[in-house]
Amino acid sequence: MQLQTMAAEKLSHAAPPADAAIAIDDVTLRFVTPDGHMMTAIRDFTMTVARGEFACVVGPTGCGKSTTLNLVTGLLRPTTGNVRVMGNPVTDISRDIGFVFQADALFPWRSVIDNVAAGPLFRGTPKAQAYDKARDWIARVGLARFEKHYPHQLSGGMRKRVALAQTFINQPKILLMDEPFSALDMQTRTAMQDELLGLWSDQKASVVFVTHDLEEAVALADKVYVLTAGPGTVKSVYRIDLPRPRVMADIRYDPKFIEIAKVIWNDLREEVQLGQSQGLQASH
Amino acid sequence: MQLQTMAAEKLSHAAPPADAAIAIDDVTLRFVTPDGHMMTAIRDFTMTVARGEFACVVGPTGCGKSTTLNLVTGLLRPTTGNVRVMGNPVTDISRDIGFVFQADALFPWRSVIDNVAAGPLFRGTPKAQAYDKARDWIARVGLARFEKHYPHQLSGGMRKRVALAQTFINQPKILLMDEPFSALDMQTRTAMQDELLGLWSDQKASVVFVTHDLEEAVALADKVYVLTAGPGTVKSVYRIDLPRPRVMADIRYDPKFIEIAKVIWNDLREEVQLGQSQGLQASH
Amino acid sequence: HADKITIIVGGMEKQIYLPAVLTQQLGYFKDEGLDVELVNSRAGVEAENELLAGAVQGVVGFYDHTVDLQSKGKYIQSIVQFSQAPGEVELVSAKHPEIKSPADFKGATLGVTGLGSSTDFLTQYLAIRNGLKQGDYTLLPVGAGNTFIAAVKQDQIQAGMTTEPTIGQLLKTGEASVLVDMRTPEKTKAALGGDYPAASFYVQSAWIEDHKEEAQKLANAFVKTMKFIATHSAEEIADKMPKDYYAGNKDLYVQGLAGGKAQFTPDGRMPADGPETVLKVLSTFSKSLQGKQIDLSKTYTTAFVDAANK
Amino acid sequence: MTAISPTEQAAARATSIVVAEAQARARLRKRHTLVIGLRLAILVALLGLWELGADYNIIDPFFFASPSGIWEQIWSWVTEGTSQGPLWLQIYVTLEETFLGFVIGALGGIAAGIVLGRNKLLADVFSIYIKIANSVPRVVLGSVFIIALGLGMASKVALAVVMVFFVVFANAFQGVREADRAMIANAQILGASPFQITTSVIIPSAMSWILASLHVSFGFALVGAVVGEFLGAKQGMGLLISTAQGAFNANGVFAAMIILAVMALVVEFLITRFENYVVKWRPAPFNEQGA
Amino acid sequence: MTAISPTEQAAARATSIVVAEAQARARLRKRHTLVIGLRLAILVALLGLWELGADYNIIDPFFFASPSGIWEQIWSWVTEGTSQGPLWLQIYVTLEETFLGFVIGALGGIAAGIVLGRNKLLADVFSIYIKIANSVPRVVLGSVFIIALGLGMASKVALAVVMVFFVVFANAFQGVREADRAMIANAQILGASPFQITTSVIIPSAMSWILASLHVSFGFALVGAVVGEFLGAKQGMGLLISTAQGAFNANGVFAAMIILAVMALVVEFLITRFENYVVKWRPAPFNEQGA
Ligand SMILES: Nc1ncnc2c1ncn2[C@@H]1O[C@H](COP(=O)(O)OP(=O)(O)OP(=O)(O)O)[C@@H](O)[C@H]1O
Ligand SMILES: Nc1ncnc2c1ncn2[C@@H]1O[C@H](COP(=O)(O)OP(=O)(O)OP(=O)(O)O)[C@@H](O)[C@H]1O
Ligand SMILES: [Mg+2]
Ligand SMILES: [Mg+2]
Repeated sequence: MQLQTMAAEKLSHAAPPADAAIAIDDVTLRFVTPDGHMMTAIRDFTMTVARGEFACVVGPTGCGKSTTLNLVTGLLRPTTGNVRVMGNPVTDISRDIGFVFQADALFPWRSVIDNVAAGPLFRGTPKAQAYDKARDWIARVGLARFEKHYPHQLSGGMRKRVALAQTFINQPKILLMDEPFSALDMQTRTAMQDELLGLWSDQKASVVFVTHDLEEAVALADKVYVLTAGPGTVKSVYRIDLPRPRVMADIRYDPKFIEIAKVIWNDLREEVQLGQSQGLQASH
Repeated sequence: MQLQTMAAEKLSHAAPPADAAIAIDDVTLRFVTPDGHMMTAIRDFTMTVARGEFACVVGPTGCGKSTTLNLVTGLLRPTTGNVRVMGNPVTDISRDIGFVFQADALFPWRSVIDNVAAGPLFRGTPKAQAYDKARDWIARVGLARFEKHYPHQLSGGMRKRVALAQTFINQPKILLMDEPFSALDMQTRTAMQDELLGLWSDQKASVVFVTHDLEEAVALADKVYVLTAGPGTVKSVYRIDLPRPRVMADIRYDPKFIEIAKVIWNDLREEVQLGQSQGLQASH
Repeated sequence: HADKITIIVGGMEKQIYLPAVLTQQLGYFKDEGLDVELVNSRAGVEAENELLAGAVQGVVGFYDHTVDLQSKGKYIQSIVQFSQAPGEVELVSAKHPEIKSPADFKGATLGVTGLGSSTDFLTQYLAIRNGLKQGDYTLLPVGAGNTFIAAVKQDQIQAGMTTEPTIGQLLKTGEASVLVDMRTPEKTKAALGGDYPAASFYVQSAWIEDHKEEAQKLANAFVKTMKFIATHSAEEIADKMPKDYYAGNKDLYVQGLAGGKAQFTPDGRMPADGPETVLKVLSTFSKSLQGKQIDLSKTYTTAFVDAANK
Repeated sequence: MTAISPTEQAAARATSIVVAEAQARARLRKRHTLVIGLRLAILVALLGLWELGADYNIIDPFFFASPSGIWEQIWSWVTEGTSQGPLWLQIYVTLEETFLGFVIGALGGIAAGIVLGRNKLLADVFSIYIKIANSVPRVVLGSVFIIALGLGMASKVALAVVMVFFVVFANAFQGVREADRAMIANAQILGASPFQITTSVIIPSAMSWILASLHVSFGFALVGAVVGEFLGAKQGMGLLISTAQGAFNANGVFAAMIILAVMALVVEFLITRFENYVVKWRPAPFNEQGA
Repeated sequence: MTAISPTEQAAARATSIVVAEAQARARLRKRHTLVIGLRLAILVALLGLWELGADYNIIDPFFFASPSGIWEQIWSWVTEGTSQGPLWLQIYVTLEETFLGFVIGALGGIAAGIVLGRNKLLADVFSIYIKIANSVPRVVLGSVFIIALGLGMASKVALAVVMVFFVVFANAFQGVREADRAMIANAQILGASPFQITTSVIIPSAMSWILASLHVSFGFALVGAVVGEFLGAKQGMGLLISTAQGAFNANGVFAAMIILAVMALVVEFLITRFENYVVKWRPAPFNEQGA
């Protein structure tokens, strides 16, 4: 395979520039395990997302993708190394960030519309305006009929869409998404991807998008990070040079797309297999 | 397209035979909505899974797939119509069933091994034996290193794998799975699919498998149910005649497979689009 | 070996019930071969209920309960009479020098320990004897001790009836002065028109029937104590009492005891006209006594004391 | 069997749904009747046994009263008033004290629970003092309050407050600590200030904790007020009980307690109403769910 | 800048992690010291103010005692014993009553909470009677218990039981009702019998509810036992308080209360130990998490 002819260009690691939207610099994070030992979740992790850049993160399950996002939001603190957002060290949970959690984090006591309107209301938008905006976003994610439902009255995919609307409505400058579309059917997923790309280009937002779907990653991203198994660190970074705007429904048939996906896939597969054999090894 | 030349054969609706493993007969289920009205989740729903059959269910998000599984387990009761499992009407929650919930339902106060051993212990297996079995299944889902971790110390994909082990260990005769693999990366997913097929053919189990991944559905199933949007009902049923045993890593490149997937995909797409426009319509 | 005898004392640390603990301290129960256990219960009702329920054998409490209970068809008898005066004092707050006698109670709020208690009846009796009507004054139940003192300080009561050591405490600080003293037989006669037997040892009438021997032994012990009190100074008596009962201020305790020692009968015998006075006081105010015939001779017996004194 | 046209079929289906739903409603109504019936049956059985026991002197009515005697007592209080004035006045006085104590204690408990629950350092430092305060016997506190606050309403209210405070505090505190961390994080990221997090995440998620404590603590407030009246009062149910006790009037004691119980039930009903309103978002357990 | 070889780099990294972790541990230790320091500071400040207030007669030591007086009293009890016998005997008696009452009340409350929480019909029928029972003033109950059970230990234990029962019941009941329905369903499907569901899903998920109520209710049990001793006893801390009150010995009253508080704290410490053991699976809140 000739990397140079390809749109995917493998980048080398380097200390992140000061003006990056997100800069994770040589971070290690360790958790205390139940038996009192320390377990390294990610190690020597360096990652930079420039302003307005769309980065995707792929890697075997349990490699530290969610942990990385939690570091950026300030929900977790690195053991060593440091994390900067918009040039400032992360000390507290930032309001400039939008975060779609991997698990459900809707407010169960609020109806769909109250959940979606929460962000604007928290930020001081007048009530009427906040609800108008919320209604608009609920319609965009296709849940207009379910405005008054409570989360437990929705299906899994519907709840995820409420979470998306809840985040998108704030039009964050930095958008972190942890497997946001995995509970959606293909068609809805495509619609959401288009919505996301629209938002991203309108807002000049910086996005970190975690997914298991490599094709999705390649279709959306400017840059794909492939993480290693075990204690996660960056294995390789690919720059995706497919032209924009991209139309989700068509891009998958683009031969360039297929080629890129194949290259990254081979890279990733090694890791995943490694991760599995690690899991199996320790079983003895 | 010539349906007759294809391995996918569209079946006509008919009252389910008495000896089916699962027989849902003309069921309608309605929920009370927040404003006090009734909302039909599924209507006139008829579905039969023969003993030892592997059925997949696909359909747009919110169409009633999870609801259908809940009917089979006895967690929900039909408003009209009736549901039979192994020929007996469903009156209580059955122990013959294995159910992988869509959302997380692990016991947070139990470590991974205690979670997995729960089923055998509940069923009276001696402790040592139950734990041996549990250790075996934990290794099979690749989590041997995490035996002593609590669920909150695992990543999303790892939790899902614990849930799979928890269900598989009981070797249920009837296996219901609600999007079990959507949080897993491709490689892990393939491994789990193989594990599932092995279990299914060993146990002569009857499986109902809900997924958004049509290819997954076709690759695994004997029979694919396509549901309609809105109040869900069965739109069409396809019999998948691909030869067994199927190897997950290869089957996707089988031209017959691709053809079948395409046919069902067209059928499904209509529904999904309908579902979306329904959602949008009501927004005005 | 004697059976255990349990006696409830309506406040072991109270000077008016001092003979009970003193007997124990002096070892007179043991001398009689009795195994006596004293139980403290400051709420009077509990004691009577227990006695009636048969859980305890005797109670050290106010004699008037025997009269009151008879009106309800329950028979209990005083077998040793500790005091011939109530030991109560009507105190008047220093803030109200205009109250010079119970006749000035008009419009005042008077403190009593509880409604329906002896202090209630005595206070009302004092007022009526001094020409007032019910309704001319208000009664306020304030308990005894700290809460009584606080009520005086906060001017919630202008006068009130209480016992030692509350009396001594208020006199010491000068926040109240004595209006009517009922700690000695003479002063009680003057105030109430007769002896007023108060602290006594009583038992169920039915119990006496089958426990004559024990009753006699108990009477012997108590009478010995009454004699001890009569023949010793307040200081000597105080020395015999547990330290906690005067907690750091022994002088005040001794002073109070010196002032109130005269209330105790020298021989445990019921004063001759005492029961009538009690009945008179009670029947004036107690609803349950109205229209009931009380046989006073069934409320006490001097048989045991007489034998003990031989 | 005759052929049925699709429209007829649809109509038949619609009808069968309506029928099924009507049946479900009827089942609900029947269950309600059953519950009320069972409650009454138990009540009648208890009272009957009590009365019989009293009649045959197995339960000594001198100590434990008897239903008929209690009823006569209540009736006489209602028609003739009590020795301290009309019955409703006693109820009113006690209810006022209880209510004030309940509200102050509950609000204080909730506030303290939230503040300490949200701030680990404060919790570590102060919770030990709250534990100490909770071990102080209320009867002793009662006399301290009378000394400090006088014999008026204040001391009874204070006693009711200390009965309520600790229960509500303990639950509010734990409820706050239990609030889902992902939900708090989500609110924070959505832009909520600490105050907004408190009002829109912490309080709703601690709500069922707080409500559980309110259920039990209204009874406690009542107990506090009554004990306060026991220690010294001019009016109130506590005084009524204390007077009846002093007069060996068991019927009076039990009658007053029954009146207290009715007061508690009325308030309990109101709290349940409030609860149903507040937690209407809550999913029904699977086994109780049905169209 | 000089070039560093990869091994050196790795070694440097490992060192920096060790350093970071040591720092984290040091921070934890520092915080612990801070908490203890603040607690002590508050205690000293309170006692100092109290003593000063008593010295200058702003706080009347006649009513409210003074720290030095209290200390003398405790010392004299320790060295010379109380009027009722040695101090440790009083403590032992009260502690025994409290403990029995606490254990019985808590177990009863938990059992009743679980049974009613698991069975809607029973709950609908019986919870109204529990509410009624909870509104009965404990002081009155005290007299009833004394009549029914005598003046021995039983009546104090019974009083402690009724103080504890309702709080624990209310929480256990609600805790059971709050158990996640998906988790119950999962257990059921995995093959758990109703009893197994109760022991392995319901109880663990209601555990933090139950523990919260245990924290507050040990203090209540203590209060119940002391009130019982107030009403009639020959031994125990309640009698000590009652005697001290009767003798205007404010120091004695407060000294006894402080002894009670210490007893409560010791048990509280044990409960907290148990709690930490039981809920060790619980995730730390995000903001308190740190390697
Ligand atoms: N609180 C914790 N305590 C201990 N270990 C933890 C904790 N949280 C996460 N981990 C560990 O950190 C590692 C990375 O977890 P993370 O959730 O970041 O994975 P992930 O890449 O998001 O996986 P997935 O694709 O399955 O969501 C896992 O091995 C997990 O077990
Ligand atoms: N408790 C409830 N009350 C009211 N409506 C409900 C309730 N539970 C589910 N529904 C509705 O029933 C419909 C079907 O839900 P279901 O969860 O079965 O969808 P699904 O096919 O599993 O979707 P997904 O793919 O997103 O998981 C949805 O419209 C949902 O809003
Ligand atoms: Mg993750
Ligand atoms: Mg679903």
